Amino acid sequence: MDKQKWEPKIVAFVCNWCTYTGADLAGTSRMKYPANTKMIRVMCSGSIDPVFILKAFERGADGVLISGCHPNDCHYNAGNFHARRRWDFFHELLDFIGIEKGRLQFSWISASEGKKFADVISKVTKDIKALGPFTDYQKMNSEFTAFFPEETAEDHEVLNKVEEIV
Amino acid sequence: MTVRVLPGSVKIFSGVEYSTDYKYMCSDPGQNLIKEAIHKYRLDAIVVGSCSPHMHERTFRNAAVSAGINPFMVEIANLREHCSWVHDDIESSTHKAIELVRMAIEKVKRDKPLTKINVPVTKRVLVIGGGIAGIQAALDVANAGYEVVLVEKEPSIGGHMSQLSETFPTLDCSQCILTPRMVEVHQHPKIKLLSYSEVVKVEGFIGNFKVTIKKKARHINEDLCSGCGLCITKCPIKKKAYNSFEEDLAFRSAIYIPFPQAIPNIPVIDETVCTYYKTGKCGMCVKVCDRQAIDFDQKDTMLVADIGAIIVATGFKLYSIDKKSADSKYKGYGEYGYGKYRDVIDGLQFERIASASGPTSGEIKRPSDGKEPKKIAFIQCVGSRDDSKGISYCSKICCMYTAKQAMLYKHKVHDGEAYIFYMDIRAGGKMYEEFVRRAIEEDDVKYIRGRVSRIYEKNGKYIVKGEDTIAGMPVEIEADMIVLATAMIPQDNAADLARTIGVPYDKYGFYNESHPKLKPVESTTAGIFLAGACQSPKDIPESVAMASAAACKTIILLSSDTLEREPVVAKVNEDLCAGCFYCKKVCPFGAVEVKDVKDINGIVYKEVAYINQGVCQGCGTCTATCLSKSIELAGFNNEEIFAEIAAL
Amino acid sequence: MSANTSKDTKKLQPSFVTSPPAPDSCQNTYNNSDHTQKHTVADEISERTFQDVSLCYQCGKCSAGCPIRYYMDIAPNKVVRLIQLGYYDEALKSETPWLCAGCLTCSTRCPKEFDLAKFMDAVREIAIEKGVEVKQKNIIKFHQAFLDQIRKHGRSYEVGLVAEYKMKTLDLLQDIDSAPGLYLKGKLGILPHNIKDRKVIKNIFKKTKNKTDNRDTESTY
Amino acid sequence: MNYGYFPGCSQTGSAKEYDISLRRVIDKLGVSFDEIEDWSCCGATSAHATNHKLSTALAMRNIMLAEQQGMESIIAPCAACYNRLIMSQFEIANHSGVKQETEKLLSSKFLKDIKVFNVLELFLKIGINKIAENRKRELSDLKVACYYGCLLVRPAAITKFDDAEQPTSMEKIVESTGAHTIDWNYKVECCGAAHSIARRDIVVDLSKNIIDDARAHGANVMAVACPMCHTNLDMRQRAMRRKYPGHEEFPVLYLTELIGLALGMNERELGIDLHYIDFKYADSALENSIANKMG
Ligand SMILES: Cc1cc2nc3c(=O)[nH]c(=O)nc-3n(C[C@H](O)[C@H](O)[C@H](O)COP(=O)(O)OP(=O)(O)OC[C@H]3O[C@@H](n4cnc5c(N)ncnc54)[C@H](O)[C@@H]3O)c2cc1C
Ligand SMILES: Cc1cc2nc3c(=O)[nH]c(=O)nc-3n(C[C@H](O)[C@H](O)[C@H](O)COP(=O)(O)OP(=O)(O)OC[C@H]3O[C@@H](n4cnc5c(N)ncnc54)[C@H](O)[C@@H]3O)c2cc1C
Ligand code: SF4
Ligand code: SF4
Ligand code: SF4
Ligand code: SF4
Ligand code: SF4
Ligand code: SF4
Ligand code: SF4
Ligand code: SF4
Repeated sequence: MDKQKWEPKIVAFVCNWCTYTGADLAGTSRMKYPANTKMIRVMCSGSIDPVFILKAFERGADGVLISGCHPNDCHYNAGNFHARRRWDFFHELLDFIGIEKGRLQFSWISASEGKKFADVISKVTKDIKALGPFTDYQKMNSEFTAFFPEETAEDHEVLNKVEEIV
Repeated sequence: MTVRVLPGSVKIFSGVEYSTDYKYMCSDPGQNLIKEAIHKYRLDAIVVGSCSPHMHERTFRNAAVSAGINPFMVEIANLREHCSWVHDDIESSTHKAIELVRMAIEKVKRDKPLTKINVPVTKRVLVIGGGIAGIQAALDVANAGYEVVLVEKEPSIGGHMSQLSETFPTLDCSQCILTPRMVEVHQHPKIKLLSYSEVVKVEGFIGNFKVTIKKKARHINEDLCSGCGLCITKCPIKKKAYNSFEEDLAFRSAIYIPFPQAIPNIPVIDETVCTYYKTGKCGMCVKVCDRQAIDFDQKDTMLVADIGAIIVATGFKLYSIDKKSADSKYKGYGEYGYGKYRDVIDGLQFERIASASGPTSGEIKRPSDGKEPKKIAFIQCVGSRDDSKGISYCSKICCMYTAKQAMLYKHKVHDGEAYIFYMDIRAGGKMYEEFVRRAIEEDDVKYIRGRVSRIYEKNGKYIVKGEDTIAGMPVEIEADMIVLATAMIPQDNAADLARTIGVPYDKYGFYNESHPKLKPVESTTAGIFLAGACQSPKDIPESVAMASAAACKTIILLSSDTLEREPVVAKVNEDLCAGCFYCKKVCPFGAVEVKDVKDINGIVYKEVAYINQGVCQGCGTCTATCLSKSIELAGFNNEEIFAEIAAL
Repeated sequence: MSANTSKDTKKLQPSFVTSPPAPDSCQNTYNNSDHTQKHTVADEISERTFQDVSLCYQCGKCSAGCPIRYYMDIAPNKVVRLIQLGYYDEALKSETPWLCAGCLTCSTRCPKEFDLAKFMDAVREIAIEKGVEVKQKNIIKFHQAFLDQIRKHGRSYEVGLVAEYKMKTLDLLQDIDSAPGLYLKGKLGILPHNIKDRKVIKNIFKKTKNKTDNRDTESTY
Repeated sequence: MNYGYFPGCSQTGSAKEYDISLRRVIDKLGVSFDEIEDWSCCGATSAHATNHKLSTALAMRNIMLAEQQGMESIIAPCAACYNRLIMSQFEIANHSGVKQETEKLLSSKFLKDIKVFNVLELFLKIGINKIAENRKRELSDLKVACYYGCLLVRPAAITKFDDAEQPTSMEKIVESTGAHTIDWNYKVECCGAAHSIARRDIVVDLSKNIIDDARAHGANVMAVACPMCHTNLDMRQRAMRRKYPGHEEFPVLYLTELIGLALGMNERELGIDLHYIDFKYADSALENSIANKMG
């Protein structure tokens, strides 16, 4: 691949209520950011399954961004709380299976943070560019995907905590 | 971005039958273009590359419907806000636009037709709590023509407002404005008042709640009693129980009506002190009641009601400085004596003392010896804004009621001196700052900025050790009486009730609104609304405004016979479900239920998750949590999202 | 104490004050101060006390309950305020930290759970390091004398303490009513209790000696 | 039961009688101590007032010794020592780096958790009924103002044994001697301990307030559990009278002396005769109280 011409491919999973709307605002405000990122809209960052991310890497994404509402600002109260817990853990796991941590990034962008959205996309694009192309995706296969669901202990803990809070 | 090239580029993707472009797709001619294409090419799904779905998704779905295809077979590629407006580079943005359209195409190919969910609506509202907020909400809803069930845990409605003397910022008498409202509730043909009752169970979902209410035994037959009060005057047990309405500044008899204006005006027998329940003797009340209304054998009864919407208006409680148990999240004030000094009272006690109908008939007297205090100190922010005592928030109303009380004191004790120790004066409201200035300028109330460190008794006086942080001088005042503006905290059982009815609450126990700015009276549970001080500390004007808003929201809900909901809800594949119920634990709305799966013989062989479509809000948290991938969120299922990813 | 007063050192002041109306009398007493420095006195205090000075919301409850309040030049809460805003000179020169008896009344009652007693410890410590001239000389001399006893003997030796303190303060009469009494009652030993492992104590003193303290070793901290 | 004992410097000098009475009393109650060998000063007030690292290291040296000498817990009868020891332990446990730093200074490692008790905790552990059972005198004519001072119960979050504002444990102990206790306002007010020498004027004022409040609430004796408090409240009464000529003498006893009296020891045995303010628990009183009890 020609390093010069190579442009990273980035997938962003964003929640419908905050980040997606924040991106709309960036648009209506004509803020500029690189075109490398494509967004997949979900209802809540809590519904983003780690498998989605692995799939994205499998499909040759060089980086993945997850973004939802700010903590406490979740449209669904607790959804992004789950997301956060899950991601902390998943981030470690990613490192473990050999994908650089920097390829998966998180941010909390509210519907009114168009500027932040543009900044985050620019930053993520820059970061991923610096990491270079993700070439291991051919090696990835569903083994990883299968591997993930085993991690229940942590989830357990998270769930129990949630019970106390809700 | 070059729009021109798009139709040709996307045409080559598999499944695409037709593609075109138009300048204003959302305009009528644009919509007609879509409809014509659907007919002409017998399309079963469409992708619109346009502006944000938040803008025109509905427009295009309606167009699809009128052309005969399911509205959920429409996907929008956001080419304006997410592409053309944000990228300058023509080549890359055009490329991105094509990919966005492809993703939408891949998704729409897997979309399934969905139908909106219709749920019927029961046209009856439950109001929990009969303070001013509950009263206002009940009256508004009833006046709109809907039935209301008002549940109040105390023997009478009225809440805290019935205890107040005069109210800021106008200094009008609380009872005078409240009593007519209470009577109206009592007489309203659409309101069923269940006093001395509590909600014990809430099942169901928006439009279709089933609520179980426990009616506690008053030991009086409400249908027979005329409220003559003869039983009360004759009851020999007069001083065994503190009068909680009078904030323990007076006693009451074993059979009592909490206060003269009580609604309903029917007594209650306090089993814990009544001689009959102790020895089986007495029965004086029975003898004097010529209507045979006394019923010692009366038992608690359970009522079940079908309810369409719920308004929670359970109010607040005042923090007391008593020593708290070790496991309490609050701590008492040892430095102020843990409540051992009788003349160190709280705000509500002062309200009773200043109240014309109170234990002192409105004369300012101190509890220990009944003397008129010549020097009075008020201390603000007691409990509030105090991390170490467990309450970090500002109680919002105490600055105002303290100013009011100092004024009332000065109006009644002309030669008295009033000092207020404060940290900040928070008087944001119409005529509020003016009110505080009046206390300072006209009534000569002395405000001293600084938190008091200690109170102790010395020769019948109370030494208040403070610091004037503005002057930078220590201050010691020998006061005759001290009024603590203690914090407004949630009711004792606030968290329990929240769990019973299914509303979320914050770390203190106040109920959470759905959005702090734009949905302030909705709880996050559909069909449950909030009013008054159960949501956060509030004064009367705010409580009433919130109550009317909540009433209005329920009226909107009840105005249609059925509710239409977006079909974006989760559904469990029962064959796959392992019955681990992680989904149940994470669902923020309690939408997941346990369902028994039976074999042909009717024997339960496993339990699976079942999602109540009326309750589910479609967040999808459960889908990501389910390890066996047995839950799908309609419109955003894994297959659809994988397809989008695959289209990258 | 050595006075490091120097007219040309800049007065340490909050960055928002543009033209310092500083009269000569409150010129700064540091030898190494510069308000452009990144690591401020407030930062230093936060590090030593493990709590941020911004926690304090200036309610004054600490001062209201402080038993020594009436003897102080400025209220304890004001010392925190001065540090919060960057008026380090004024804070470090105040008598208040020196008069603070470390009784923890303030720390116990503070609604923000700010440990003010510990804060005062840090202010004193920094004042010493910066060589700020302290008005409460007797108190500082007492501390010096006390610690000298420990350094020398491993324990506090009351006769030595009083003797050294008297030497330092030249206040020979003050305790006259109690010391002889103590002798008579057999409560004061004439000889110090020396612990065995005095080396370790000396070592502790040496290693913890404040870096910027350049006064003679025998009577500093 | 066997405890490690950290007497503190004052106990070897001006508070000799505290040490004496404590040892006698617990001996009578069947408890003994092992004094920490080669203990050193905890650095109280002066060290932490001026140098936090020094302060922690000085205090923790003693904890380290106790650990090395196989002790599980330590009794620190001086409130100031007690406070320094537990505060230093707290620092080490809760703030990163402090432990390593201190270990380096002491060239040794902390391995165990040594529990430090003050004298109130000690008696509560021994059991106050033990005092009542062994009582030889009924001190019922004593009305005792229990003075905790500032450092015994603070900070409550760390000391964790009694209420910081309205403590009651000393009252419980004193009542087990048959004496009465009074409720008063200055239980936890500071006497200015640290300034006993350098700012005697302050100490005199503060201590006078404390004595006055005790007297005003009907006390005829005060019980203390700290040598610094005792110095200020007993020894400084002369200075008090110089400054406030109307000041009347007021006896101040160590808690241990009070218990000793109840257990039947006399003033000499307990070192009460070493106080500045005379306290003669006359034998007549003894007889009276016994007579009272019988009658
Ligand atoms: C000392 C003081 C002085 C004040 N002075 C003023 C003033 O001058 N002006 C002003 O505007 N505001 C004043 N206020 C504030 C005012 O009292 C409140 O704003 C108002 O009472 C809030 O009304 P509410 O209906 O939300 O709550 P509440 O008055 O607390 O009513 C709640 C009701 O719900 C009932 N309830 C609770 N739990 C349950 C349950 N589980 N089931 C059934 N029923 C339940 C309670 O019994 C109560 O009747 C003052 C407050 C205090 C403390
Ligand atoms: C600097 C600033 C910062 C703020 N920050 C916050 C914040 O962070 N959070 C927050 O909650 N609130 C904030 N607010 C407050 C918030 O702006 C207001 O609460 C809110 O805008 C009020 O909404 P409104 O609809 O009542 O009035 P407005 O927003 O004033 O809307 C009134 C509308 O009526 C129109 N209008 C006026 N007269 C007529 C007429 N005669 N005929 C027809 N139309 C008319 C006006 O053109 C206007 O569109 C802030 C306010 C200010 C000034
Ligand atoms: S971009 Fe959106 S708003 Fe504009 S014409 Fe197209 S569909 Fe309509
Ligand atoms: S119970 Fe009987 S006596 Fe009592 S108020 Fe009712 S009617 Fe009157
Ligand atoms: S039976 Fe009970 S309530 Fe009735 S009069 Fe007697 S004590 Fe009062
Ligand atoms: S309203 Fe006033 S008194 Fe009440 S907590 Fe807030 S600032 Fe304090
Ligand atoms: S998480 Fe999945 S497997 Fe577990 S109960 Fe819910 S649907 Fe069934
Ligand atoms: S989608 Fe959200 S609301 Fe619906 S059942 Fe799942 S977790 Fe609950
Ligand atoms: S009590 Fe605490 S918050 Fe209040 S002024 Fe003092 S240090 Fe600051
Ligand atoms: S620790 Fe110091 S500042 Fe705090 S109350 Fe005691 S003497 Fe005052």
